[in-house]
Amino acid sequence: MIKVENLTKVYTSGFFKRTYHKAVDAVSFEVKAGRTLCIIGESGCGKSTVCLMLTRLLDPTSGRIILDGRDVSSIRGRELKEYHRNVQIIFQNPENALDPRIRIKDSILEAIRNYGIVPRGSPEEKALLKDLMGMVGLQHEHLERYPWELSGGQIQRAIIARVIALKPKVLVADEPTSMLDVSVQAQILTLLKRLQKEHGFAMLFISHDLDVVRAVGDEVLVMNRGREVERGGTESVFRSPQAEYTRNLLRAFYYEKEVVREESYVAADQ
Amino acid sequence: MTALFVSFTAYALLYFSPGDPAELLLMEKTGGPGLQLNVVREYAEILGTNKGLLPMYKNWLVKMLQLDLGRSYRTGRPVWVEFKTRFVTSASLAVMATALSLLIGVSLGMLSAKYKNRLFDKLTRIISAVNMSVPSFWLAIVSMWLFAMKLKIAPISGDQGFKSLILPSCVLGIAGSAGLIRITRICILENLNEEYVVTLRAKGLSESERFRKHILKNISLPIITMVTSNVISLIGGSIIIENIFGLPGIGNYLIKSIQLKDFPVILGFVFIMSLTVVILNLISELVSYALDPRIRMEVYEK
Amino acid sequence: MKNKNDKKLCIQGAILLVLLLVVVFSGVLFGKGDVIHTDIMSQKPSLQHIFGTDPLGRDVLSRAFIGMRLSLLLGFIAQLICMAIGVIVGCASAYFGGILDKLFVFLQNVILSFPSMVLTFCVLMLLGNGIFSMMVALCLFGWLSYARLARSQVRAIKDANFINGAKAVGSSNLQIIFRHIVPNVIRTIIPMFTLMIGHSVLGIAGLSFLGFGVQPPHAEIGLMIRDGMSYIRTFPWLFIFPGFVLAVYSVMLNVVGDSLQDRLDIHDSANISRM
Amino acid sequence: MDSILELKNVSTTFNSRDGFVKAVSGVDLAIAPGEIVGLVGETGCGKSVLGQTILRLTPSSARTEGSILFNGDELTAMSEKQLQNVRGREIAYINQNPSESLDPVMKVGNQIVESIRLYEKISKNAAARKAGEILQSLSFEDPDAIMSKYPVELSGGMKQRVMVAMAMCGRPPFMIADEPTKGLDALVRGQVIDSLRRFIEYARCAGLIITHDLKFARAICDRIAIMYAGEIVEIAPKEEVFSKPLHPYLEGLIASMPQNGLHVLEGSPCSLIDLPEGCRFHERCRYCTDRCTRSHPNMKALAPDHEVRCCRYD
Repeated sequence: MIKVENLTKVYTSGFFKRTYHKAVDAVSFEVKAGRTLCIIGESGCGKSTVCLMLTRLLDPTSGRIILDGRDVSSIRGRELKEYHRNVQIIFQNPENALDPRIRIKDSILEAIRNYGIVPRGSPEEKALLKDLMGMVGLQHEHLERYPWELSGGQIQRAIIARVIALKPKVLVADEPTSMLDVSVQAQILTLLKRLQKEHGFAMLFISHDLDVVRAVGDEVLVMNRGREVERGGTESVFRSPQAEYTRNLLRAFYYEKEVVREESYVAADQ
Repeated sequence: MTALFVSFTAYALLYFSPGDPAELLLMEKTGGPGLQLNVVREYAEILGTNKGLLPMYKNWLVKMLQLDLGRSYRTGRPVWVEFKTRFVTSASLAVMATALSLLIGVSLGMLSAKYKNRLFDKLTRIISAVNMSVPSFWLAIVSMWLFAMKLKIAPISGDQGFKSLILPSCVLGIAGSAGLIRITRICILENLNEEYVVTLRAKGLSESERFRKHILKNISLPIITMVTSNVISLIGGSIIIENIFGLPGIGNYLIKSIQLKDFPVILGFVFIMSLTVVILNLISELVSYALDPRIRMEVYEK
Repeated sequence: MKNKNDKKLCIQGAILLVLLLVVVFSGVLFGKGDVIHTDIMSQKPSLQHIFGTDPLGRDVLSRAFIGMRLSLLLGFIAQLICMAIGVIVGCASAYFGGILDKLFVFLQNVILSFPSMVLTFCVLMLLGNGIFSMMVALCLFGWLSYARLARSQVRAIKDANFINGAKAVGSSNLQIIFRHIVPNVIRTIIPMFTLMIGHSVLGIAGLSFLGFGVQPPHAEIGLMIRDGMSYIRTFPWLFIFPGFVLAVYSVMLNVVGDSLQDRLDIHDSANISRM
Repeated sequence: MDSILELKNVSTTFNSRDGFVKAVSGVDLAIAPGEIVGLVGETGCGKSVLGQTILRLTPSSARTEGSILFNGDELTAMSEKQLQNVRGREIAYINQNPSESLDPVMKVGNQIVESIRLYEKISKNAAARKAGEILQSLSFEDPDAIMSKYPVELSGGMKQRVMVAMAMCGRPPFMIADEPTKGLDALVRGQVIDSLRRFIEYARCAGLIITHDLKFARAICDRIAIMYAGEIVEIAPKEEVFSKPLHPYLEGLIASMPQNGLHVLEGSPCSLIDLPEGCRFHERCRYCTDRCTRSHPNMKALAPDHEVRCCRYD
């Protein structure tokens, strides 16, 4: 369904002395409808950049993105708008994921109206909103609230509602539960899996929580410093990791051994 | 670069403004209208004001690069000399006013933050709100009337050296302190809510140690920025005050020159002033660069 | 806590409103005061003429309010223009970035490195004295503060996820600017607008005081103070009271602007309560 | 007297914009010397407030009741000045959110040196040397380089480890760490845990570790206390928490962990402003009976070291 070939993003910085920073370096993968690919890696390994490029919120430096056999890595305007409908994203931080000045209802309607899914202000629109709310487990009254009146989990639900309204073919979830508590995380992840079964979208799931990855992913892509380290079926990667880096990551995550490895001094930006 | 642009803009503005400097100057010299056209022309020839904008500007620029700001049309003395003689008055006014505003602003701001929401704090906030809204020229006249006329403890006119600077610098200093009180208070209160203060408390530092060793340094940055912008607004902003108190400062002289289109003086003064502004900004940026590692990081990342 | 602040803001707003109404209707209320009466020249403040009369026998109180009306009107218009220009330039500069932003930063540096008073005088020289040129001079600087605020605000929210989210659900740049960015920015701009009106009223008075702005025979506070200065030894009320009126208005505008700012701040931080 | 820290019926309340928050209510907890207790709960359950309450680091609007005995001394009765001598020297506190918990305009080294010189009267140079040693022991590769950096120049994990180093300076017999692994990813979290372990080893201290991560608590603690809506609902040795969870909330929490199959625990925690009558968990509890909605259960010891607050075990 969606395929990525040699996706690369290079940031240039510095005015006099140009420095190049390869945030993502020739990453390739493919996700089929109804399947989930998880990308794991430390913060700053480029996984969020992949998300932004895949949703075309950031232009790739080179490489191709192919949706249903069509290269979409440089489309513009109307085509891009159509692409956005097909490829949706859920962000990590629920706190600023919705415009704080706009009611939940209007945030969801923004998406629906942009694509004219149902006539504006029609009874169908109301019914659709009601359906969506039911689908993600929110009350009807939540529609009239502002984002800051909801908890993190509820905001993520509202965002999922907005995303599902567009019936996307691909859903990119950039650490959707890393800011949430365990019990809320379970609620959201179960919801996502259920919706995936119902709608059959392909999902690209980013996380640094390996347990989560194990629970939701069909396939895993391990990234380090912008490069692909290892790729394979979830169970096989977890059972018998091939790359040294993956082994380290697994050990550290399950507190098996003291991990002593110096990070770079400067906090890598996400 | 910026200074160059500024001087050119000023030059162009002046050039296109109505009124011919030669005519205006002659009018002032002879004391009335009714000049003959050829006299004006001749005078313009002497001054060099009959050429186009660009040649005139080029002339001025070439001289300026040789550090020659030219001579005043009006008095015939070098602009630099005119500037120097008035500089001391204006500079000491600015320095005294800034020192005073810093003293009042920071100390009241600190006390106000310390006694947050108590009577002292409320009073200070009211005073600073009023202070910020009162026109400084009005304050100047009222204080002149009160202290010079009624109480007779200050000289009226501005030719008595240091003594005549006291009242104007007090007025400017008080006017400048309003913003400082506010920013000091807000910054302290904001910093007290920061997480790092919790760490300092958890370490076992006492309140005064926390304040002396940490908070003071954290609030100094916005205060320095504010003081810089205060000083910048004093350059030229003290014109009205100099005018009211009749001080022989730069501003007063500049107004006179603008009215008479004394090109070299205006240009020279504006040039020096904007140079000062640029330098002050630079200093302030360097200081914040030195004080705040966060700004350093930003610069590196750019 | 929130209610208490709201109440305070309401009271302050009400006072300001009354003051503004007085000014709006000052023509009706005080029109008869701005007339020359040769029989009551330079009278001390009394019950009939609370602020006294000037050497032409005009009532100082009436003239002060009429002058205030002019100042406020001019200040309001000037700031409206500034705000429109500033918000558009600031938003565009920050949202699109690139050369546009660099150009803006350069322009800002140029304007800021002029001593503002001096540039104002230059403009006034170019256009001649009078109300129009004064407005131009005020706008020349005024828009910059709005633009800077708008720019910093937009830069702060531009990278917020909800902007990316809006893009992801197919909103165009224009839609994003008008639906998400402007409403978010305007909330910080409005308090500034109130504060800046107060600021420009002072500026107008200052310029008129120097003889560059409003010209006689218009009644204007700065002018009145200037005229009053000639009688500093004899009739102090001529400059004390007009300045007082000006200060009252300016204080109220500042106070309301401040409270507005505080209130909006509270709203911003009222998100998920931290434990 | 065999516990180093003993909380008896501790309650903390404060005023917020929305009303009166009962952040901590009636907490009893005793920690033995050398014992590490984990305090686990979800966002907004009052666990951080409890940590701050012990050292009176709560915001000034907070009111605390009950008794906090440290080595037999009553902390709640101490003056601010006396408490200053306890903070850092006797009880170290590692604040949550390391990226904002260090003075942004002071070099990291100077902040550590400042701590050392608070607890020991030694020269600046000696303190700097000691700071270097401490950093070295936390396996920082180049302590001198780290010490000359400002907090912004360090990554989140490094800042957290610097916080640990600072807390180590006083070699305190007790430490409180508030969410030391929040927001860190796997490799970095491993390093922080490693640092904490060395700290505990070095100071031979007891500790209270506040976290939302059961797995992390299991890795480092001896006992785990589960907190829900301001009170402790279950406390047990760490293995028993996983093998024999008693309280329905803990049961649900464990079942909802991804490795246990993401079984959903419906609902969200009740607000601390208006607490429900009866058991605070009854609205989400699948064993809820009539009695649960009426009477508030007390802690009951089902084994000497396993206590639970649920009426199913009466």
